[in-house]
Amino acid sequence: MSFIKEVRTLVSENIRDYGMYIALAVIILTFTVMTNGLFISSRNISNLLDSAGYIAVLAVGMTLVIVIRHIDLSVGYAAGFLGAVAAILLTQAGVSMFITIPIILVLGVATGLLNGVLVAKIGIPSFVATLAGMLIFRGALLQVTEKTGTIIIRDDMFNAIGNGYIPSLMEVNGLHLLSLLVGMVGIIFYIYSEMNTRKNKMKYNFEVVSTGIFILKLVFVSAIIAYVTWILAGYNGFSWTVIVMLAVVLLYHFLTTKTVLGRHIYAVGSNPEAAHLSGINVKKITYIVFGSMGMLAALSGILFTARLQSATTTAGTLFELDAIAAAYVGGVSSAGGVGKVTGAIIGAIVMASLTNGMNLLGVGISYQYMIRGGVLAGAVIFDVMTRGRK
Amino acid sequence: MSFIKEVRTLVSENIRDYGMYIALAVIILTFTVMTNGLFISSRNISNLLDSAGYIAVLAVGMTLVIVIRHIDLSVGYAAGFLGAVAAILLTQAGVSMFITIPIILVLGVATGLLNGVLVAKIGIPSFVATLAGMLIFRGALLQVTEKTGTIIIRDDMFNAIGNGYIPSLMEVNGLHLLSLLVGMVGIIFYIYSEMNTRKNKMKYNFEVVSTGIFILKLVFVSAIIAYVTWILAGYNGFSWTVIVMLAVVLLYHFLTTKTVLGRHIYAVGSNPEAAHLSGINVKKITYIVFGSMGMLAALSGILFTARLQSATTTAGTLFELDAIAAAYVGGVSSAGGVGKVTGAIIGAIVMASLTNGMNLLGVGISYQYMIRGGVLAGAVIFDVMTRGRK
Amino acid sequence: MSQYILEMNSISKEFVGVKALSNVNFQVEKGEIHCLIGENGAGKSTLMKVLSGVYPFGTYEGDIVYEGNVQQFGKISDSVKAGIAIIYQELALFPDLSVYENIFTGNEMKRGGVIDWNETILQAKKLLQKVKLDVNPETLVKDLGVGKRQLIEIAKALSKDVKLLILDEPTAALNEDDSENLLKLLKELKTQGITCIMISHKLKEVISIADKATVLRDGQTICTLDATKKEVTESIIIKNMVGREIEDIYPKRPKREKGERILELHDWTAYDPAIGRNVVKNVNLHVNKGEIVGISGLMGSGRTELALSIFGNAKGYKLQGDLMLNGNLTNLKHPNEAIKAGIAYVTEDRKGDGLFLLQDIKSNISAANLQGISSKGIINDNEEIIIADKYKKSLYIKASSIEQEVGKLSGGNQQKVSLGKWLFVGPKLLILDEPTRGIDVGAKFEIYTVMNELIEAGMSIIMISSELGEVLGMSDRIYVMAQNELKGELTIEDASQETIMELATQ
Amino acid sequence: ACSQTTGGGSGSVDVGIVLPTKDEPRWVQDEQRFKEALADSDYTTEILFSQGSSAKEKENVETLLNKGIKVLIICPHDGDAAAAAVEAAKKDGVTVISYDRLITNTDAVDYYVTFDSVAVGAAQGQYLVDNVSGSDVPLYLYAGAASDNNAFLFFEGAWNVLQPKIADGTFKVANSSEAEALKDKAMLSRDEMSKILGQVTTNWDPNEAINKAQTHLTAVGADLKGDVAVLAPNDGTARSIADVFASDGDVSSYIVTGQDAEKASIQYVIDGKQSMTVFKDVRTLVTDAMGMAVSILDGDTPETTGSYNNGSVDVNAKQTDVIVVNQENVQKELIDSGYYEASEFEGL
Ligand SMILES: Nc1ncnc2c1ncn2[C@@H]1O[C@H](COP(=O)(O)OP(=O)(O)OP(=O)(O)O)[C@@H](O)[C@H]1O
Ligand SMILES: Nc1ncnc2c1ncn2[C@@H]1O[C@H](COP(=O)(O)OP(=O)(O)OP(=O)(O)O)[C@@H](O)[C@H]1O
Ligand SMILES: [Mg+2]
Ligand SMILES: [Mg+2]
Repeated sequence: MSFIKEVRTLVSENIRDYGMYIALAVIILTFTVMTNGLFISSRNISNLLDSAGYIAVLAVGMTLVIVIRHIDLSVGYAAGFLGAVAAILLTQAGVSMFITIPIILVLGVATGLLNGVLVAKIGIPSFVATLAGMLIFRGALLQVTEKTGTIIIRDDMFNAIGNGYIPSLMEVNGLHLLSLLVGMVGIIFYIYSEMNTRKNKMKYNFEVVSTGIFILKLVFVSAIIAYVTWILAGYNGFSWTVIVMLAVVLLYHFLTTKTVLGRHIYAVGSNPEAAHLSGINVKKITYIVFGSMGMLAALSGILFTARLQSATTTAGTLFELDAIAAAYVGGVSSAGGVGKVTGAIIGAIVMASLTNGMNLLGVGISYQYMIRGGVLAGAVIFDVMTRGRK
Repeated sequence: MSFIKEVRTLVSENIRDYGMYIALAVIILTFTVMTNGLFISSRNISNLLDSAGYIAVLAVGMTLVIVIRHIDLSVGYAAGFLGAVAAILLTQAGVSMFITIPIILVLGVATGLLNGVLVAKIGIPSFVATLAGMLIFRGALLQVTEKTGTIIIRDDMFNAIGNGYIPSLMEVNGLHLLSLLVGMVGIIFYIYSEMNTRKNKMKYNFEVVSTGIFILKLVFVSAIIAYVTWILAGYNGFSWTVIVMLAVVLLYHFLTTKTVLGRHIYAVGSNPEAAHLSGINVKKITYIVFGSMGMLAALSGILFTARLQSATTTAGTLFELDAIAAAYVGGVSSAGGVGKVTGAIIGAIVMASLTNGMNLLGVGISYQYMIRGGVLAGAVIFDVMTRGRK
Repeated sequence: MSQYILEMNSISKEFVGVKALSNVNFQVEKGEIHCLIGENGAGKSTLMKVLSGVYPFGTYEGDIVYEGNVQQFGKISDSVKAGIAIIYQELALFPDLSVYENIFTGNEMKRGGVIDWNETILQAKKLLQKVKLDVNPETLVKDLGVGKRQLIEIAKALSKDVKLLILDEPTAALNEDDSENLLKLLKELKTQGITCIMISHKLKEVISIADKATVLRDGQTICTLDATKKEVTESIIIKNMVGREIEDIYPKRPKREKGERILELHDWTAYDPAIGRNVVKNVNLHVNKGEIVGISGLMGSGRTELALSIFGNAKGYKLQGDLMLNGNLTNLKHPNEAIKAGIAYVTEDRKGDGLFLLQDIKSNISAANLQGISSKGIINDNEEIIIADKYKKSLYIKASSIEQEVGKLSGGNQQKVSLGKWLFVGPKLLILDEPTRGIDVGAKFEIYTVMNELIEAGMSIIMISSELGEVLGMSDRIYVMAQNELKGELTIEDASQETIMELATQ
Repeated sequence: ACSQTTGGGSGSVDVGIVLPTKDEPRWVQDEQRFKEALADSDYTTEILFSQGSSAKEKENVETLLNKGIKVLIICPHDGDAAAAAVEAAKKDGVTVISYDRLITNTDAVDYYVTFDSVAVGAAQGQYLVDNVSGSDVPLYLYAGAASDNNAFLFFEGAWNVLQPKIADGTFKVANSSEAEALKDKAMLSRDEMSKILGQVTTNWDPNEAINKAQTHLTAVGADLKGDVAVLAPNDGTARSIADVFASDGDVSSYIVTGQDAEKASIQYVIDGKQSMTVFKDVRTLVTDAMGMAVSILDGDTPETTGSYNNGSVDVNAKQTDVIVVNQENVQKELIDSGYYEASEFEGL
């Protein structure tokens, strides 16, 4: 009785945070029913996550940019351009991928910092500064691919980032062992860290949820991880793209929730004046956020290039709008200071699920655009409504 | 002596306002020299202005949207979609162009108002609301052109809006008489209105510039009008596109500088709180500005469709970014409250001149993108610097 | 017919959690100048906003009877049409527009929607002459100082066909001459039959100009004083305004030995490039360990700027003069350097630049000293909770939990969160800017108690305050500022309302 | 920066060339070949790109007209929408050569040199028909952008050949319910085609092609795998689709078409990852187009081999046959003919 009441309070208090998970669940359920379960098949889920990867990574960076009340329109072509540079390094210059990737990431940071300087130091509105950047990167992409057209990459290791899966080690009943292990480690890590947090809280004599609820939560989340792992293990196991995506989310989740830097970012977004008077270097934070965006654009470019096993002349077209849409669906607010990186990933997966599900159903392309527009508007309307602001 | 001093003071006081005109003059001069005068030939100038038309019209509306601190990303595909609807009405439904055009303009206002409601009433950030609109219009455009693909328009009168010229009446030394007359009327109107303003000011005992300066200004501006007229009259005379563009600028210039509505728009942009406290209905102004943007998007769609004599499936792609770039080059500020419609037109002409001049010079497309990006960034940096803000 | 142009009967107005007005009655006679006085947060501005339709009919209780009719203003333009013009405390001007446009925005000189600019400029000039402001009407408002902006607001009000003019602290930012001009202007308007309600904290002004004065306290009408009955005097006003014995509000603390000097300013001048003039001029002051130094003065006298210039030059002024911390010449270039040097600054505008309103109490408290709860850049959430809980208890913050959003707290509790944030930095010198503005009596008392505890613990405090009672009740020493300069220093023994006001209005 | 002009930035130009976009490698090839063909010509030319915009295309034509061209060689982005541009040229007395893609519904086109887009599609379809055996072979259809008229032309050509074989049960359409529903219809209306394209469009985007291919392979049962045939519209999407099909364990073999003979795809053909590509020997087309231009400039009448009706007039045309390149003839057609260098590929 009091248990049910506790659940109810918890849910009603956090409805807004869960809104997007619920939306995702609804979308998954709808498509699963409409496709007779095909949507939720191992293979489809695996493909879906892979196809969301390069946008999800951008959406994480974009969320932070929007949190500090800016926007970055240049990331699409920046990703395309940096991907092409990676391809050139790998093929024409014959640089190893272990050197290429760091170089590209550093280049990404540099381009991001340039945006940061234009915005924070010179004071150009980020919209225009990055619009100019978008044109420049587009020209640069055409420039570097002009001689060769599409650049094919034959480095299997590099291509695996976008197409490959972690080794299987051994198959157990058609399930990939290493992936199962990864999932298990994830669950153990999750349970351990939750228990640890709880133990610590109790040590401090803080209020914690009742044991029943706690176990319920552990079981629920573990079951989801286990289910996703099981699904993925049933196809080819975890893809490298999913691993990269998970790594980025975990890293950025940690950065934004546990570190001083993360707090400073949200403080700047929430109230730049107050942040300044609290001794936070607002310009520095702006540089860091744009720099991180640049790095993630580079990573997105790498993922995309590897996925196509080649650098194309139009790589990156409109990625920025997809990333922005994902970030907004994920609950970021342009009023600043609100938005989670986990939301960005969910937003990217929601948008990818829509595309994927509609493709499975054979929905015509014109309706696909309209439905995606509608979902984007709907998500933000829901967000604004539940936030209870005008 | 005091005359020269007066000129000098006037120039130094208004450097920011003239910056964009100077930039345009520099661009024109550079290209003229580099192309051995080809750039400034009658025909090229006529083509250049025609090619700027459909963006210039959007830029005017976008300037006002940015003035009230919003943005509209949906206008590109809205223009494309409405142009396609116009084509369908003209061809498949056989509606006369004199009925079609008003219908399309009204539809444009309706779509704009929808954006306005989402932004002002529901409170969605304009960036997302119109991003969703962009997706929806893109789908709608594909939808309506699905059956036919590109829709060819055979209505010569309609096509003349984008390709035709005002009748010549008679050629005088190879110059088109009616166009010369239009130019002359323009000059007379200009001189009359300036004299009138001056007379009025003197009647009110206001300070006016000295007679010398006044005459200098009259002569200078008249000469420019005369020169442009002469140039255009030497080819085919004024095109309908130029006439439409002039009409839009004159109308919006009048609206923004002379009417209550115009001042209220700037007041809302400058300080929405204060506007509210001054009894201005901020929501209503937002609706009006978005509604006008929608109408201009429709007009842009009409111009574009008439120019191509057909509605294509990709019409409108990226118009919004061109319009935004033109508005910013034209000196609008996203901090709100600052920006002139004349600036927007000049911005659109600057961007069109760049493309045209670089085409004449045979500059490669990749460099063209980069140079346009650079000019956009440069224009805004100049603006920010001269405004002396951080 | 009644002689009242305005009667406000039993007006009540509630904000979420705050009862700003309860059963206020307020009558104004035709053609008089009626002053509305009371402490910060007494509800003066709110009452006027109810009158002008900012808070439209239906959002308040009670009746507004204006010119004999019950009025139900649904929006601001309704009250304007009725001839009521109001000049708000936070100026409502358009910085990017010219003076003449500002004057006539919302009330354009027009013919069929088209503006007659010549007529506009002409009228603007006349109005500017009327308010004795000598500026070119084509100047942009952002290029003008606050004083001139105030006069433009008045010109704007006069541009309407005004019968009842309301001014909310119009002279707060004006210097002596400008204030006097303004008061003369009001008297002139009175002769033209314009009724005037003026809110002011400057008692001298009130005494010199008011025909009547109504005192508000804690959202209630206390009394209406009549000048013809010689009731409008300083002592009567203060008695009614404060309404309680000072000993009750200001907790005593034991006298302490004078400690060493921890802060000294010599010929300290700050030039603000954004507005193009000195905002602090030639200030010499010092603060000893373990004392509360009060800085008093009228609004706009430059006290906030002085604090900001000390606090790591937060607004980027051009500084001259020396700042010594513990006897060492120091140069602080950013608030974080000031924080490291042991200075903390609690801003006067807690919502605008003090707090992160969308974040919870604990993140706000830890915001300025995350280092204190983290190792190697990683935050220890549990420590944060401990700290936040500690300040919640020691500062008597009333909230359901430390996870409550700060934006949803009442003003007093917000102020305590703001204070907690800075106490957690562990400063040696705490600058409090208007620490009790808009805070109820109980909360005030709690804040004063905390201040005393801090002094006991060896901290020093600079308290900037416009409330004389607070300055007198809490300070060990008092500096008085006016027109961006220090006009004098008073020991607590020499200080009285009169001596302070004398210096402040110099 | 004036890399595309052989006549100097400002001097007058004799032949203007407008190509659709630099974003697709195909047109970069054309640019390259034009430059080579012009190296020893007396006439000056200039090449401009329209970047997928009919409006920019029109601006380009106007610019070239300003520069006094006498012959315009134009490959329209959109054959219908280009009418306005060439009509302007016609008014100036410029001879218009429609290059590769026909400009439709206008009388302002003088000549047409072409590989014939419909024929390209037909060659793709024919290759599939020739290389399958048995019946009920799963057929995966893909197409270009639903917003691109050329995508419809390619698809139309392929459908003309494939449809009878679908109807008679040789093929079974695996990934489009709309195509399945229309399988007995030989001539599709634009509307019907767009229903199919809406489902199988790649938007000319290799990434979209991957998404679609993966989805389709997920959606079908094992009965629609095994030995399959894939109609891929061009090389960029063909490679992506081939990669996806190659990675599916249930697909024992696949035949996939292509178009444009991009270097990257030639490598795929050599490696056996892509079955064929339709090689359009751009050199022939360029030579034909330039030959026509030169004879016009010289005052002669160019040779033509037939005519195409563009909906308004019959346009004299010279058609160049497309060459189907697969693993067997790749050496002969592309390397021996000197189109590409052998050193550009591995494993020949
Ligand atoms: N918009 C609002 N939301 C919530 N509370 C408000 C709001 N506006 C005012 N208050 C509260 O109402 C009370 C009265 O405020 P008001 O501004 O009327 O005071 P005042 O007498 O004008 O003070 P001051 O002298 O500082 O201007 C204060 O407690 C204030 O915090
Ligand atoms: N934005 C501005 N533009 C022009 N002058 C300004 C501006 N802000 C403040 N000032 C001027 O700076 C001086 C100091 O103002 P400030 O409000 O800091 O004083 P204060 O003593 O802290 O008053 P308060 O009681 O409001 O805290 C005043 O003379 C004011 O007119
Ligand atoms: Mg007030
Ligand atoms: Mg202050």
